[in-house]
Amino acid sequence: MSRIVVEVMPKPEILDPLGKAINNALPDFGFDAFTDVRQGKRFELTVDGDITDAVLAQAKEAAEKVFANTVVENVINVYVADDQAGVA
Amino acid sequence: MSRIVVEVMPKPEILDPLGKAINNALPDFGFDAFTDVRQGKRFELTVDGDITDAVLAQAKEAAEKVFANTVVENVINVYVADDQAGVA
Amino acid sequence: MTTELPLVGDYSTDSVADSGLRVGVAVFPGTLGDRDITRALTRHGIEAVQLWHRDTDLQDVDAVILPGGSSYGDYLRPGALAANAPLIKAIKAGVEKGLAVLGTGNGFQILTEAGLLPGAFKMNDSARYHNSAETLTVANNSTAFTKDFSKDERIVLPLSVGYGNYWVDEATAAELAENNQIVLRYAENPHGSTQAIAGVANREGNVVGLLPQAEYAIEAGFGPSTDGARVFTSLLSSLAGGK
Amino acid sequence: MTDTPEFNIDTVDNAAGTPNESQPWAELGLKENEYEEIRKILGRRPTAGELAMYSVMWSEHCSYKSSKVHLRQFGDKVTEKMKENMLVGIGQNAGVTDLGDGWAVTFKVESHNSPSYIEPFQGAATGIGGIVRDIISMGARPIAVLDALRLGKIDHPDTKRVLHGAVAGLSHYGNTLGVPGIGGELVFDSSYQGNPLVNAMAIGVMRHEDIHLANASGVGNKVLLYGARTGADGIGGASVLASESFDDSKEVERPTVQAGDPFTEKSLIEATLELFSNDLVEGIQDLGAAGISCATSELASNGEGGMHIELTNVICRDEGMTPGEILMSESQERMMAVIPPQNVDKVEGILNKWDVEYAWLGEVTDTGRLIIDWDGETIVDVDPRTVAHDGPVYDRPYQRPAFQDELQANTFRSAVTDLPSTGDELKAATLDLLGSANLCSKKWVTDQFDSRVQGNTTMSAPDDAGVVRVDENTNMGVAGTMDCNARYVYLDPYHGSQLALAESYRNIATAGAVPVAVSDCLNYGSPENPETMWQFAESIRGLADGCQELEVPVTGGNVSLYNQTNGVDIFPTPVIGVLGRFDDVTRRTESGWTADQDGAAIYLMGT
Ligand SMILES: Nc1ncnc2c1ncn2[C@@H]1O[C@H](COP(=O)(O)OP(=O)(O)O)[C@@H](O)[C@H]1O
Repeated sequence: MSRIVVEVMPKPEILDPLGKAINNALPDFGFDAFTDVRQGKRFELTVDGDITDAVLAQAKEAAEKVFANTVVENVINVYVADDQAGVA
Repeated sequence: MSRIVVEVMPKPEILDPLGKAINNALPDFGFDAFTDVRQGKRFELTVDGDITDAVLAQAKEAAEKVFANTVVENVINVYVADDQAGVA
Repeated sequence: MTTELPLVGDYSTDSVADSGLRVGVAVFPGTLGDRDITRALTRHGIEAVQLWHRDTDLQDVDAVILPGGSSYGDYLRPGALAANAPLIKAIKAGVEKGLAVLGTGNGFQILTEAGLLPGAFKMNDSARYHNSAETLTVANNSTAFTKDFSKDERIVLPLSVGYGNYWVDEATAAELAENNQIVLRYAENPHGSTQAIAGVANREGNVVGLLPQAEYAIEAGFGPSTDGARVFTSLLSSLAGGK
Repeated sequence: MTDTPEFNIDTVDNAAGTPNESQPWAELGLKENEYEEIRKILGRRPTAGELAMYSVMWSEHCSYKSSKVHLRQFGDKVTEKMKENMLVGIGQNAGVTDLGDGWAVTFKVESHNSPSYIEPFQGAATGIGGIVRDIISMGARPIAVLDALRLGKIDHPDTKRVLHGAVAGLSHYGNTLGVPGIGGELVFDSSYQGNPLVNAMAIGVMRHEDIHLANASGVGNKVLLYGARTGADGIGGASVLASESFDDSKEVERPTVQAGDPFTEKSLIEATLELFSNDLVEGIQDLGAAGISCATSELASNGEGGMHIELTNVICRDEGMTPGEILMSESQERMMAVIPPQNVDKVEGILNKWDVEYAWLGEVTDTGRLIIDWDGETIVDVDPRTVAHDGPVYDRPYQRPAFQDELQANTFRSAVTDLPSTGDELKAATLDLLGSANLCSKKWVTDQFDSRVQGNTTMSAPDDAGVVRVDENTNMGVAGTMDCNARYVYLDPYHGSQLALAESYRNIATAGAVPVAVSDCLNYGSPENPETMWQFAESIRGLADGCQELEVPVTGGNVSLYNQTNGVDIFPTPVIGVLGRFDDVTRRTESGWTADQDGAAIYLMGT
């Protein structure tokens, strides 16, 4: 069993209400080091067996077609997880 | 300007309805390579200036206290973004 | 395969003349508004034909409506997981041939995710779900669903949405305006939509998405106005004309 | 299903042969006398699976062991007139009331207090999910929800977390499900700081012939488990969550909470209603607290008394779950039904259509025993009544609190000397009141609920009652409210509870409906404290007397005890839901005056 990670972020020019809300709340919790927060998505896809080039290609295509809406989001990364991340 | 990335995933033992629904819909889109999907969050925190140990420590603390709801989610990674990811 | 869903009332059409028209009502898992669209159609003498998401046969309907609600629970993004259902593929083929299609609420979101309408929906600026009644202006009264409104008329429709922030880039927005594709605009832009857009049409004008839901404003006492009824009378007159 | 995991299975034979093995009954929340009682019932020590079942089913939350003796009054103080419209009374998942023309309505209030403190979003969300499943298991389509919230002081740092989380959770679940939110309550008081209350009420309607009960009858009928997979979430929650209080001195305990999946629940509703409308179901039960333990034992003991299931047939979300864990799991969005064998194919067709997963677990028998096998070996062999209905009953001592006299003497007049008297002072006082947390507009909360979905809502927030139409041909419909002023109850539990009832009743009446039934959610501190028990007993006495006086029956409800922090109880809070009936909902009366009523006379009625 292996895992592929897909990372999606809102496009830089798009206002991100969730990130903004968190950013506004941070000082309440005593955190003042950050000037901006943006919230994106992280997907872990499980694959039975090994990850072939064909499977990775499918993940990349799915990332653009399903996991992200490329009108407002960018796929910033699709990669095979090392065990560590996979287990987490 | 630098960036810190915080990655959060639903705890393995907690139901992830989002991942489940995505997984069930993938075949409609012609993707059949994946046996499971889990959806988590990815945050990018912007820091004015360089990332010191103190700032990174703050990010780690904020990850546990604000970015993740540790009742149902795990912080799986907090790291300084290389330029590449930062820009995306 | 056709679905049968029990209705709360029997919407007897005794008092309404049967138009002979048949309109498809798309049902995805998680769709909430199928019964409400059915009620609105029936009250206007239009037969509602349930179209199940796995069907590929549009059953010769005269138009299709994608109701509101939370297809697939709005998981991933509203409309995203419904956008490639077999039924959507059939609807796309129908649209090519000029079929009139309306998406209301979540139905509009499905149409954008399916690429049948431009743009995308983001979370409300408030980052919260919001239930309200909105004053709108009718920007385009030439579609099959807005014919009975006057241009620039101010109307009131209900809006219940968490991802109600319609977004298109500036270039596309200009193009939409130029091609008369903007159908409805908010008087006060509640969730931050580009150019206060509440409804758009495709370039050909046969696919329309309206985020406020006309089906909850068709009967006095059960909604903030009865302005929504005219979406259905519009459909009636435009389709009957073609019959 | 993966291969059956290997465990050291504690079979019935093994239990009989190893009588002295020590068992974690205390950790599971059982008292020594209760454990002894279980051994007596079985004539041997319980197996691990049996111990799991008894411990969750005999918890306060599931067994009502401290409240039963008092709740009886709701049945005892019922007149013939009150029974007139009652189709199903207390004892089933929810009571059912006749609405005429072949229509019936069911409604009930439930609490989800502790989970909502630990994880406000999921706790509140799953509260809606649970109460809605109670309603559908009666055969009804849910047509409205209401919620009553009690939170700590508005300016306390933790209140924000609980408030926003709970409201977002309620809104997310209810809106995704497509059940209109038509009302509720929101009260801030430091009494609830470490123990907020999240009570939810659901209303459903059905035709008389669609009423379903939680009975496993018909020997040979199949036992079906359908909906979400069974996961290792909320295990032990039923007993642990409801019987242990939180203590600031140690880090808050965080037992695994359950995540709600409203999308799955929506498919579950549609599939279940389709099963009902095709007349395929013999008996049905939702899975809530105590999961499969509760569903199997309740279904079996309500029916002919026997059931035989194979537990490895349960579809699990997590690998390696032990039989005890599967029996105790509180995974949401699951239902259990009893299906005649000839209907199996049709049932599978409907569940497949809605993409709802299912498993056939076993069948109804006439042995009078609930037998659960694990891979063919018997791990549970009990009389289901001893699990579900004949649990311990405590008539706990109660006594009027020592502080009650002083409390009652401490009146407003004795405390405040400089009452406002001039016009300006009165104006300032009025504005202060209108701007206070408990009286100001709740619009920012109610705006997060979709009040119009289903198209039949004709009144909701900010009006006194929510009103929805039931029959579109006649405009017959129902009204619902939830109310309680816990300060009055604290001052005088008997009369204070009657005031809560009266307030809810009045809200229905002023909306223009005829009150027809009551459902209550009784939130109190520890029943082991005699002074708390007195508050509880007095409240019920007051409510039962009040209902008799008003001639409306209590058709259901819920008891939530052990609501306390560091040994300090919350205010006694009996939240009262009242349901009203309209001949014609278009005659409902909104609260408040509008500009077009300029010149109308204003009357103040009552004493
Ligand atoms: N406060 C109460 N007033 C009246 N009936 C109650 C009250 N609390 C519980 N009941 C009734 O007792 C029965 C069992 O309660 P129920 O909530 O169904 O148990 P469970 O927690 O297993 O769902 C139900 O019929 C319920 O309506």
